[in-house]
Amino acid sequence: MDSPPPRRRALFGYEPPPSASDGGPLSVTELAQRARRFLEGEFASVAVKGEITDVSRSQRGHIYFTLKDANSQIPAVLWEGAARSLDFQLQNGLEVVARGNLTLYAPRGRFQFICQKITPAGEGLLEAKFRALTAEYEAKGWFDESLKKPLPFLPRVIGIVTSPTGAAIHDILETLLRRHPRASVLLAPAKVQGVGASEDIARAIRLLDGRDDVEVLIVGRGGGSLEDLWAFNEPAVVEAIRRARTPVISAVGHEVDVTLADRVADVRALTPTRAGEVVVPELEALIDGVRILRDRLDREVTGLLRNASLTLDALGRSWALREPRRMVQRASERVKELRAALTRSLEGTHRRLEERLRRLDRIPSGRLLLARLVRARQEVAGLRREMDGAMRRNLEGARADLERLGPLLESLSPLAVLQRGYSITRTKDDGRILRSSNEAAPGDEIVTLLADGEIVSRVEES
Amino acid sequence: MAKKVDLSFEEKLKKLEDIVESLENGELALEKAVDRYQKGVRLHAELQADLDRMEKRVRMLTEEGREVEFEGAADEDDDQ
Amino acid sequence: MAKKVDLSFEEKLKKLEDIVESLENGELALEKAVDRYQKGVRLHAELQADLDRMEKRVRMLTEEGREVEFEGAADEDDDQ
Amino acid sequence: MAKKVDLSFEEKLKKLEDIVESLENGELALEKAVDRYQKGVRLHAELQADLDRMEKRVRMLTEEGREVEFEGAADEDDDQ
Amino acid sequence: MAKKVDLSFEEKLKKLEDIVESLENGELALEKAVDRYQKGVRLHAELQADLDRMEKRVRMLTEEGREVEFEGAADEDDDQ
Amino acid sequence: MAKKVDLSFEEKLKKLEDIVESLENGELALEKAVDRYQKGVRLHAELQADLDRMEKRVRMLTEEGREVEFEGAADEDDDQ
Amino acid sequence: MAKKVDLSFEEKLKKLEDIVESLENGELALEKAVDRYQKGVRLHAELQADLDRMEKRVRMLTEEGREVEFEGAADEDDDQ
Repeated sequence: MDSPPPRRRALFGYEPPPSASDGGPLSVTELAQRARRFLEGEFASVAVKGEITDVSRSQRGHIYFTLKDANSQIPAVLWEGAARSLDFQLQNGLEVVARGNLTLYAPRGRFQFICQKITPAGEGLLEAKFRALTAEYEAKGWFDESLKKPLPFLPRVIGIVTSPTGAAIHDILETLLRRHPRASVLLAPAKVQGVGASEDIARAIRLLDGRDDVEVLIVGRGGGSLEDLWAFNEPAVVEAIRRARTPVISAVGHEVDVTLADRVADVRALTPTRAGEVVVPELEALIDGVRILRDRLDREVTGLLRNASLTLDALGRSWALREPRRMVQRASERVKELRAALTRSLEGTHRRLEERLRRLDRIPSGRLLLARLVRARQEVAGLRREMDGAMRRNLEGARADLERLGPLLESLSPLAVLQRGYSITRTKDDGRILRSSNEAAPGDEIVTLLADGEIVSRVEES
Repeated sequence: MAKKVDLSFEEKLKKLEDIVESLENGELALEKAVDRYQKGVRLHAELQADLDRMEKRVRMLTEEGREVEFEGAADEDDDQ
Repeated sequence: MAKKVDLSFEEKLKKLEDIVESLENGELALEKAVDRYQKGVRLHAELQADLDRMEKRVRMLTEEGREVEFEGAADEDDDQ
Repeated sequence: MAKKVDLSFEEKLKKLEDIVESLENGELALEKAVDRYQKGVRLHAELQADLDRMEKRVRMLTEEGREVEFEGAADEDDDQ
Repeated sequence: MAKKVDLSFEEKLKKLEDIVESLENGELALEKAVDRYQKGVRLHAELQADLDRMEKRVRMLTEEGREVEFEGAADEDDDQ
Repeated sequence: MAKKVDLSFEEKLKKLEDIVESLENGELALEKAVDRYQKGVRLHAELQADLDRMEKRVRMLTEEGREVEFEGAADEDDDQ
Repeated sequence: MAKKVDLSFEEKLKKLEDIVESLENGELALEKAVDRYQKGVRLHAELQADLDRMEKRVRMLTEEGREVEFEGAADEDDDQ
């Protein structure tokens, strides 16, 4: 806020306060009374210009507030009586000219400005009315953000309420159609200035709002003075905007101009040109966007299907599914091997046993045993031969002995002489050899040995 | 207000974007993805149709409530 | 063959993958392997059919969309 | 011959292998060996029958699988 | 001859081998040797008969096995 | 003559050998020698008879064995 | 005369030899010599008879054995 440099002198003065009596120290009360008297005497009736702040209303209806400028502030009060006759609302930030007197409120040691009369500073009736209306609609909550309707993304028909001949319609259309060459616009012409303008604007708003095809409204005009723009502060317009079902874009004046229409509208465009920008998306970008979305869509679904197809193909190509016989074949080969091994192994066992048995085939031939029998037989026969021989030799030895002794005996026979005619006579009873005739008596039997035998005789005489 | 039983262009666009995004996330089951795709195609067609259906018209309501071509902006069109 | 209608493509695919993996591991008993194989072949056929159906559907939808596009946005066609 | 219906192919195969091994060890008494051999021959016949049955089944399934494949992915056929 | 039904082939074979060995050692009394020989002959005959019987059995089993094989895997037959 | 049935072939042979030896020694009284001889002759006869008996038995068994052999292992016969 | 029946052949032979020796000495009285001689002749005759008897017996026994031999081992005879 570009307020002028503070005029301190005007507010406080630089005159030093009257000095206390030169005697002893004053009591606080004494000092306060003396200060009050001084203030009330010095500032019995002054006008002060400042900004209102810290407004509060007591139960009795007094209004307490603070007057301030950039550097200083003074507490002030407007008694209930004066407050009742106020034709505008005291609200914070309001620049006012207050007329009244200054006093000291001893219990607090604070001085206070007692307002007798207060008027808005430097503004006319319109400003005050604007403030009053602003306050009123604010109190009603019509400006609340929560009430703001969103703008349609792509309105079928854009309703415009403005003067068909003003700069605004030109600016709006230019921007709008540049962005969206196929936009559909319905202009409801209205007086935007002067007597009956607000009603005209309100009527046009209601007219467009009543149509099904209009999806957004632009209400506005070009810049101007407060008076020029005043129709947009009128309750008729504010209420028409507020009550419209269709979202409303306000585009009134220039950036610095704020009307109630701006505040109540769903979207405030700083200028009519801006309104042309916010009301529609760029058609080309839109088409591109839609096409890109479609492309992405196609690409994605194609990709998904291709991936699925590839996965499925890969699975289909896996040997597990493609050559299932392999799993059976492996088993089949194993079974065949086992079959061969089975036969082989048993044949092996059989052959081994057969060989073992064949080695034992000597048994049935009995050769061994027969040979042994032959040997035994030979042995037996040999023994027999030996035995026979030995026996024969025994007998032969005996015979040889006998045959040797026979002739020997014979040769030694004392009877050999008998061959030559000698004989030997012996007694028969005792065999005694008779050497003398008297050895035998008649009657004795005698045996005469001759060469070839014996003769037995009886002795006749001797 | 029941006039927009069919979704607005913006809603359809948003839906299409959601569909594309969900497809791009790659977390959808294939059948669901195809369903979505179908929905997407339909939405795309509608959006396309919506855009196609649009036609530049600048009109003005007369005091009698008639619609007349608004000449005031006709010349602006040529510049574009 | 249509017994598991409620299984999604992905679930079936997962099943098929599991089957193929188990078959390739070669650790299954032969009879079980043959059973699995049968299941696998059936699943593969089902999946193929599913995929074909979906592909056909997508193809039709793709055509559909493009036609609409041709109709309405003939000039856009060159960029594509 | 169908007495051990509940044995799996592998179990039978294992049995047959054990039989062959025990026969190859040559430590079995001949009579036992012949009994084993008989058992082995029976097992072998069973295994063969099992294999044939499974092979037939697999062949049928393979045909089935191929048909489905050809049907659905006729254009893929050239790569294969 | 069927007195020692409970002896296995191998046991009989062992016995026979012992007999042969003892006969070959020549340390047996002749009569004992003849007795042994008789025993040996009988054992040999039994063994031979056992072996023949078993061979016949194995041959039958083998035939049986082959038939099964021929039946089920007719195309495999060339490799055999 | 049947008094020493319990003597084995070998014992009898030994006796015979003893007899032969004692006869060859020539130390026996002749009559004793003759007695021994007689004994020897008897032993010889017995041994002879034993041998005959055993041989006959072996030969019979051999025939028997051959027959069994011919029956069961006819082809083995050539090696013998 | 039969008093010395219990004398063995050898004893008798000894006696005969003694007789011969005593006769050779020539110192014997005739009677004694004749007696001896006579005794010698008798002994000789006895011995002769004994020997004949024994020889006959042996011959008989030998024959006996041979016959047995011929009977039982007729074929073995050729090898001998």
